[in-house]
Amino acid sequence: MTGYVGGLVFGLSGGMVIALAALFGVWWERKVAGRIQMRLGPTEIGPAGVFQALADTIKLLLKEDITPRQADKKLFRVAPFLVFTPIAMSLVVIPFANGWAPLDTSVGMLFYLAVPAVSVIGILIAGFSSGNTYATLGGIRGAAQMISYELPRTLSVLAIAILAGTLAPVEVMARYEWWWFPVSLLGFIVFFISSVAELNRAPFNIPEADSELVAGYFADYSGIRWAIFMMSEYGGIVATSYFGAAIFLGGSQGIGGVLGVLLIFLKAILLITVIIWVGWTFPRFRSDQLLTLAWKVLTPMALVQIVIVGVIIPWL
Amino acid sequence: MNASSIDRITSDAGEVDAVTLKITERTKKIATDGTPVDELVVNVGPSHPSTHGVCRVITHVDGEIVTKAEPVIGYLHRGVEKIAENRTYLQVVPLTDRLDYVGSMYTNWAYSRSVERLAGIRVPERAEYLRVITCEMQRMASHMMSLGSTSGDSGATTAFIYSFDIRERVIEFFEDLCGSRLTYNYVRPGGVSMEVPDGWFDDILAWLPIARQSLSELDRLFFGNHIARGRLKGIGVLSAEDAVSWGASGPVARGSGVNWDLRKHDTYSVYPRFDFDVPIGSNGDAYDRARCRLFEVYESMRIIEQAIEQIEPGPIKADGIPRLIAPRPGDAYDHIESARGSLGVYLVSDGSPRPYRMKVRSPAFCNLALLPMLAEGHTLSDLVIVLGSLDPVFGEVDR
Amino acid sequence: MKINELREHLCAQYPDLCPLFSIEFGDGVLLVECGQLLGAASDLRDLGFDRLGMVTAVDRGETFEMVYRLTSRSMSAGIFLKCEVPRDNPVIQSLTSLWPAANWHEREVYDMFGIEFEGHPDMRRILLPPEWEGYPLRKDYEDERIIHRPDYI
Amino acid sequence: MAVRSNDGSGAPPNGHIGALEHESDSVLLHINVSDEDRGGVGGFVDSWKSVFAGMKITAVRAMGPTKTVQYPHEKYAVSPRWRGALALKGVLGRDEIPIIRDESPVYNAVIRDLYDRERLPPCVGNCPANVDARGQNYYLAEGMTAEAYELVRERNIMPGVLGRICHHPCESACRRNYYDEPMAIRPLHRFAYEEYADVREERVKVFEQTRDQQVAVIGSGPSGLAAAFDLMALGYRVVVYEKERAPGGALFSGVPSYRLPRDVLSTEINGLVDMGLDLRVGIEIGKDVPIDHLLGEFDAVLIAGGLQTSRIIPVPGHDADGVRGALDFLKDANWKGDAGVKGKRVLVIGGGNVAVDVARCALRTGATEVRLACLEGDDEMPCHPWEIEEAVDEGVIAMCSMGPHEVLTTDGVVSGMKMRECLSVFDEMGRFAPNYGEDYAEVECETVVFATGTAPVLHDLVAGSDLVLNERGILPVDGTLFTTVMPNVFACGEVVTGPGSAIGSIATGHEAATSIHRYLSGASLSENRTDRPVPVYENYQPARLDGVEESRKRVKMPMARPEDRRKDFRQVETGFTHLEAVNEAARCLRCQSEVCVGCTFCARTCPDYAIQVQRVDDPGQRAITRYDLDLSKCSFCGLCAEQCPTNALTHTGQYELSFFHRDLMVFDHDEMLRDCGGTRATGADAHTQADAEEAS
Amino acid sequence: MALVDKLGAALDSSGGGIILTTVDSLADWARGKSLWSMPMGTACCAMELIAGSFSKFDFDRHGTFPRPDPRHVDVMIVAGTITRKMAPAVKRIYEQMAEPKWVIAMGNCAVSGGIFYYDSYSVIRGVDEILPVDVYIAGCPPRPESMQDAVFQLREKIATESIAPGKKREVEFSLPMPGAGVRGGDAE
Repeated sequence: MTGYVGGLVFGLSGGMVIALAALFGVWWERKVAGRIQMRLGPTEIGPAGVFQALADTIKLLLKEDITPRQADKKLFRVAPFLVFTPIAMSLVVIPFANGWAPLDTSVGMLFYLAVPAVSVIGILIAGFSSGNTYATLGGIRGAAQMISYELPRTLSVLAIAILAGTLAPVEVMARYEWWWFPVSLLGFIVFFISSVAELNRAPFNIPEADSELVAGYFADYSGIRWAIFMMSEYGGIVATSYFGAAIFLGGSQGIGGVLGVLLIFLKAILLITVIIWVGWTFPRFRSDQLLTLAWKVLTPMALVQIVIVGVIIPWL
Repeated sequence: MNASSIDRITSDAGEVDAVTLKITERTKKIATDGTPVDELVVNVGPSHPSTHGVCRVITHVDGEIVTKAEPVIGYLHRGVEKIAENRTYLQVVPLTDRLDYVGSMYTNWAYSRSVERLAGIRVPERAEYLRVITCEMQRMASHMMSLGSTSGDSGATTAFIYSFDIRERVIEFFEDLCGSRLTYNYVRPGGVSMEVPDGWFDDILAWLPIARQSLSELDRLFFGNHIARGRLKGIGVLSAEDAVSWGASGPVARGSGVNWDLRKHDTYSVYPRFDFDVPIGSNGDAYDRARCRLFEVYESMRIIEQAIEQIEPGPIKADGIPRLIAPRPGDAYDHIESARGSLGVYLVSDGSPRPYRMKVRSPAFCNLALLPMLAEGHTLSDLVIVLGSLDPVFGEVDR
Repeated sequence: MKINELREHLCAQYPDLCPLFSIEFGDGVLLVECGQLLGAASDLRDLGFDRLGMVTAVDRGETFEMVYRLTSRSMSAGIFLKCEVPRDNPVIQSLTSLWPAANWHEREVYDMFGIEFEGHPDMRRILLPPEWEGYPLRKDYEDERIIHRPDYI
Repeated sequence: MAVRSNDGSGAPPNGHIGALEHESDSVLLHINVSDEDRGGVGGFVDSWKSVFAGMKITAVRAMGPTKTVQYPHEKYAVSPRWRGALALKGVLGRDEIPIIRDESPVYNAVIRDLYDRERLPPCVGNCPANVDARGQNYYLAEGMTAEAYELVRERNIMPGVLGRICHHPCESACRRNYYDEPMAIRPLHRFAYEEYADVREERVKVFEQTRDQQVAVIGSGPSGLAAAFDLMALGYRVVVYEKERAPGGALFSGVPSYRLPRDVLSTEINGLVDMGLDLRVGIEIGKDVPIDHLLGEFDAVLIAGGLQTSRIIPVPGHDADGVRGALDFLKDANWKGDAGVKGKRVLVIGGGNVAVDVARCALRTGATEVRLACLEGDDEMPCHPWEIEEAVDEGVIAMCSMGPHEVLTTDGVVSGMKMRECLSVFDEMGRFAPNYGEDYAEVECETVVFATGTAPVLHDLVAGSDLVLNERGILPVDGTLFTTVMPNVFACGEVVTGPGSAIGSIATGHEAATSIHRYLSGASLSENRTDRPVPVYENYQPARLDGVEESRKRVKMPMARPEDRRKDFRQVETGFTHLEAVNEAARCLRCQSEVCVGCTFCARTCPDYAIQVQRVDDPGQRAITRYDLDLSKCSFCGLCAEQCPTNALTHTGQYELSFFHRDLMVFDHDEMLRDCGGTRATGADAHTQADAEEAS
Repeated sequence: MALVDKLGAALDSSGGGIILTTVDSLADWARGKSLWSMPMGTACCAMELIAGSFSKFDFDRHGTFPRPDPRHVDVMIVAGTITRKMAPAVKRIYEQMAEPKWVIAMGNCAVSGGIFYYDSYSVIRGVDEILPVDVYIAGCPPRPESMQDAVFQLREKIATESIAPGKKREVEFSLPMPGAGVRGGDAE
């Protein structure tokens, strides 16, 4: 029984964290994108429009929740949660502070890489159950994309795992040394790109593809269900950035307390900003370009990274 | 990846009358030889972010590959040609503004040239220079719109905004000149409507170097980008022969290597006095078309600089144009090189102060007819690129 | 190219077309019988008029005047090809076999004037919805949805 | 071959030149835009470079300034030409309209000022003498007939005369032209004169002589009398010398009495005499009195002698018996009532108004057949079209495009005329250079009258003074100051201008009076002297009249029937009744600047038909009852504001035009008059929010 | 019926006046400040609509940004001429939008047919023939600022709405007349 209560509490607090992260992420994205585009972004609500995303969320909560007539109704309703839950779950292994993660497991990295990948099922279901050609195409594209990028992403993390000799992110942070960064740079780039692709962020947003598929797999979702999709996207960004900051950038670098929390937070913000920056700079890939990149560029790069690490390790 | 593996998604390829954002019908269709037809019909438009207005493209896709793309136009058919028969010659000018709404000056000019030919009006030289200057600035604005939407279609919203930034400045100049941002009503039969404000030319000359700089920045940001090149190159290849026989004109034809620019080859107004080049592509793909537009913007800047240098004070309107122009009976056609190609206006007069018939030869209409041919065999993502590279403006296509 | 040179060129190549040629508002006009249209167009294309710029019609009461605008890149010139189609039997040959560009133009003329084109691959309305009745650019077109402009005297 | 770089660095791209050769022979320059071999971005390293280059560009822009205008707090200053919502500056009410009235020496300045500020009604502007026709119409419509007469008399010294013979440029400029038909300004002059007869006695006002200088005026034609009137009004003593037995100059001897009854002329001149004019008839300066005498007696002398003789074209036989000049012919007809053409066939050479007058006089004096031959085609004859129309109605046969070739004579007496076809009158430069064809025609006639030009006769007049004539017998006169080589001698009228209109002569008289006044009061002649503005009012295309209600049309001037009027010299037009005149006067739009007068130009020009204007024209009720702008249809094209003749309708800079209901978008009369002064967006109240953010 | 409508109806019927008012004001605040737009741009006005969300005018400052998907948006901005052929599509897209939804008719073509009102056989004379329009903007085309002004006006209208079906909030409110001055929005 306590397990259930604990799970519930944990789930709710995880949801709150994701919601907050999403609110912040949305606002930050709109401000950064605004500056890139020589405009201001939201200014009206709160200082520098910081509560704009809050108003958006409240509005979305109060909006009509449409289930299209042609949709497969049960699947349609459940799909957002199938996307959201794995992303939320992945947060548990993120080391938010030095030496602390909500779930400090020895296979944290594996957990992080494996669990969010499940959300591809949700995307596929969302696209497929909408009964809409755009959504269907978006779902198919999303599935293809996420499966392709799973491999380079996993391989890229492997380098750090080899260097650190552990799969627990908390441990990696503790053992991090500065020269890991140049050694694992190639892996970091692969990780970064394939994570952006996993998150369906621009320039890999071909499942959503505003200009082609209107909104892709969530084209038919409205109100709160769509908000959940957006929340999982921004939750994913936060998770990825934290994870990347912890693994490749050393996280809190062994500094405890508030300073450590702040350090990893700043690194994560940096990564979020870069994700947004990249997203608003480049055109979108076409699906064949996307797969070419995954298989012909990123996978070999990740393998080279493993070789590099494998060569270096005996010299340590 | 391939939708053909999912036999549930088959669709009726026939007439889809309900114009919708999405197709909801999914019926399994059996071809005549008994095999299931694994085609998905994606209905793009008439309201779609990448159709540049209201165009509907009924797209048959096999997986991601477009097997047939059929444009359905007429969603903005406003009957301008019929309305013009009920307006006086002067009253038609505001109507022409609203045809090519990305480049109102062109339709103004083409129409005015036809009226002038019909009524035998000689335009003063200063007015011709002002027409050239405004129309070349309009070409900049129009091409910036086209380049921007090409990048927007391929997902680079920021490049869109940078190009729109240049366009916005041009529009500010037009606002200072004639008091409107889009529908200028500036070029009139017999001349232009207003003298330029003080310091207008100086402001333009001061701005052009800045524009060159931001244009080259845009060039590096978008056309220099690896992804963008991949998106544009080899997409929608149009051969020179097809371009001619399909009546393509403007950057669409020039991108295919057809060296045909009315400003040079069937020259009009004061264009022979300027030194400028015609950018020509060689591959005929979306990339070459877009590059032609980019280079034409540079050429337009050169023309503007030369024109401002050469322009002299004088009248801006021909003398003795009556309030109601009533040309003698007959018909006349005149054309100019608009941003989209050769834009002509055919006017028939019966001697009354209202045109008996007005027909606008719209370059975008002819260019858009190429879409089924160009889009076939490419992916759905490329469809919007091809459509964007044809640069249709539906006010002009549908009239 | 000057219009007179064009006339000489035309007369030298195709003497039978020569008497049909006239000059109006500085443009060459070739007025042919509807039966000759395809032949004349084909001759003109061989002469160098390689682009079909525009196809349209004018309602002249008893007849429809078909107007084809051909342009030549090599000569930098344009020419009108005109013929009269009877109003009671508005059928004319299609030029799609010579220029694929004629496809949409002829569909538009069909849409607006109800002139049918023989040999056109896809004779449907193009601008108006398929269920539309009447041909709006005919002078006698009436539609109760039109509000006519007030007539200021 | 100029190839420019696409990256702005000035270095040429490695593009191929002329990828696809053009068929034409001409070598045309073009740039190849394909850059396959530009240094492969296809390569692995290059593609990464391109990625980082792009990121650098966006990063630099992100660090740079924003371009946003924060709308409600700071407003982008729209162009002063911005075409926002329309507004009216004023609407014509029933208030008194501004009467253009000032004493002569400053009158031009008044007109000039009004003209510069675009406040001059077109009728006033187009009149050479700037007669305030608008004021006349206003007074007449309001029932103040005497005031109307006196207002007109100030500039047009003989309203009764000019009300009959003027060629009325005012009417061709009238804005009613576009609406239906122009105002009948000239008949209303005449009406005012006729009504004034009742009150003439009691309203007569003698000009007091307030200055001791004296001015002599030679000639009592319209220009001389106009100058005399002005000078009297200024307080000078004026003596007018006339060589004929009756005053009036060309008005008497040159204008047939069917157009101008002699009693009208005498009444008007007597009116001037009553006001203090010293008129001495039968004295010919130069013969009876030498000009030196005048120069000694008077402080200034004004020569307003007019044109005395006709030119006869020296074709073979021009000296035969039966060849006459137009002026002699008219003089005979007017003085004697018989021109000696009874029972004869008459050929009139010339296409001007004088020629038509001669032809119509010849009919009335008993000619059996009258032909009028002129060089010009029938649509370009120099006479006024209504003149030739009336003449043709009466039976004159017009022969256009015919030039005189030879006078055929039998024993020294005219027996006919050989005419030659004329192809064109003017050459390409617009000079008179008739181009004759090869066709000849012979016309049988007994009398040939040349109405081909007139000339002054001044030799006797100037004899003994310092004045010299040029070789053509013309006195050199400054065209704007009307001065001669002698400082105290001035000239005006047709002596200066050559053949012209009566109202044009009157205008020169006013100008000459101004010069004389300045001279006599010791002021500079040219200082602060404004040129006479010549407003170019386009001739409005006449409106179609088929649907116009009868009440809106111009009141038709009743006319005698053609078959009756050719018989005698009674006047052709018979004049307005009181009711007709008041109705006609009320039709006047009362054009004023920056005040909507309801001319409906805007409604006619509007391509959207968004403007509805209604107006009441009834006497005493003249007002605009409706001015509706349907803002939901307006296309903001600016044509209406451009066309507005009074500049009352303008675009404001207002662009915040959101409404909750479509009915609110119809702006009525009051809404159109709203004050829009403050709504144009200006940058004045801008906050520097963007800058503040920049700093942060 | 959306959940929120049920909530509103329940609160209204159970007399939860104060709670309803509070929820209403929250809802109206959120809805007014977050008006995502469906850019139904068909003609010239679409250009100004595009310009409006770009650097110089930046609708995003007011929380208004365009999304092409009707399911995600709150206000449809009809910018441009609507023809008889286009009308069913516009109507359909409007129906695809989730409640609550509003319509702004931008430009005179969408308001009344504008320059195409007379003599055109194919133009719908005002989008209010097929959709309930909340705010009309005059202009041909209106400036992007007019568009922002319309959004402020729409906020005032939204402020009168209640989440309880068929109920209006009582707020101090009058129909604004054109040019009434600065409305809406706080600056950064």
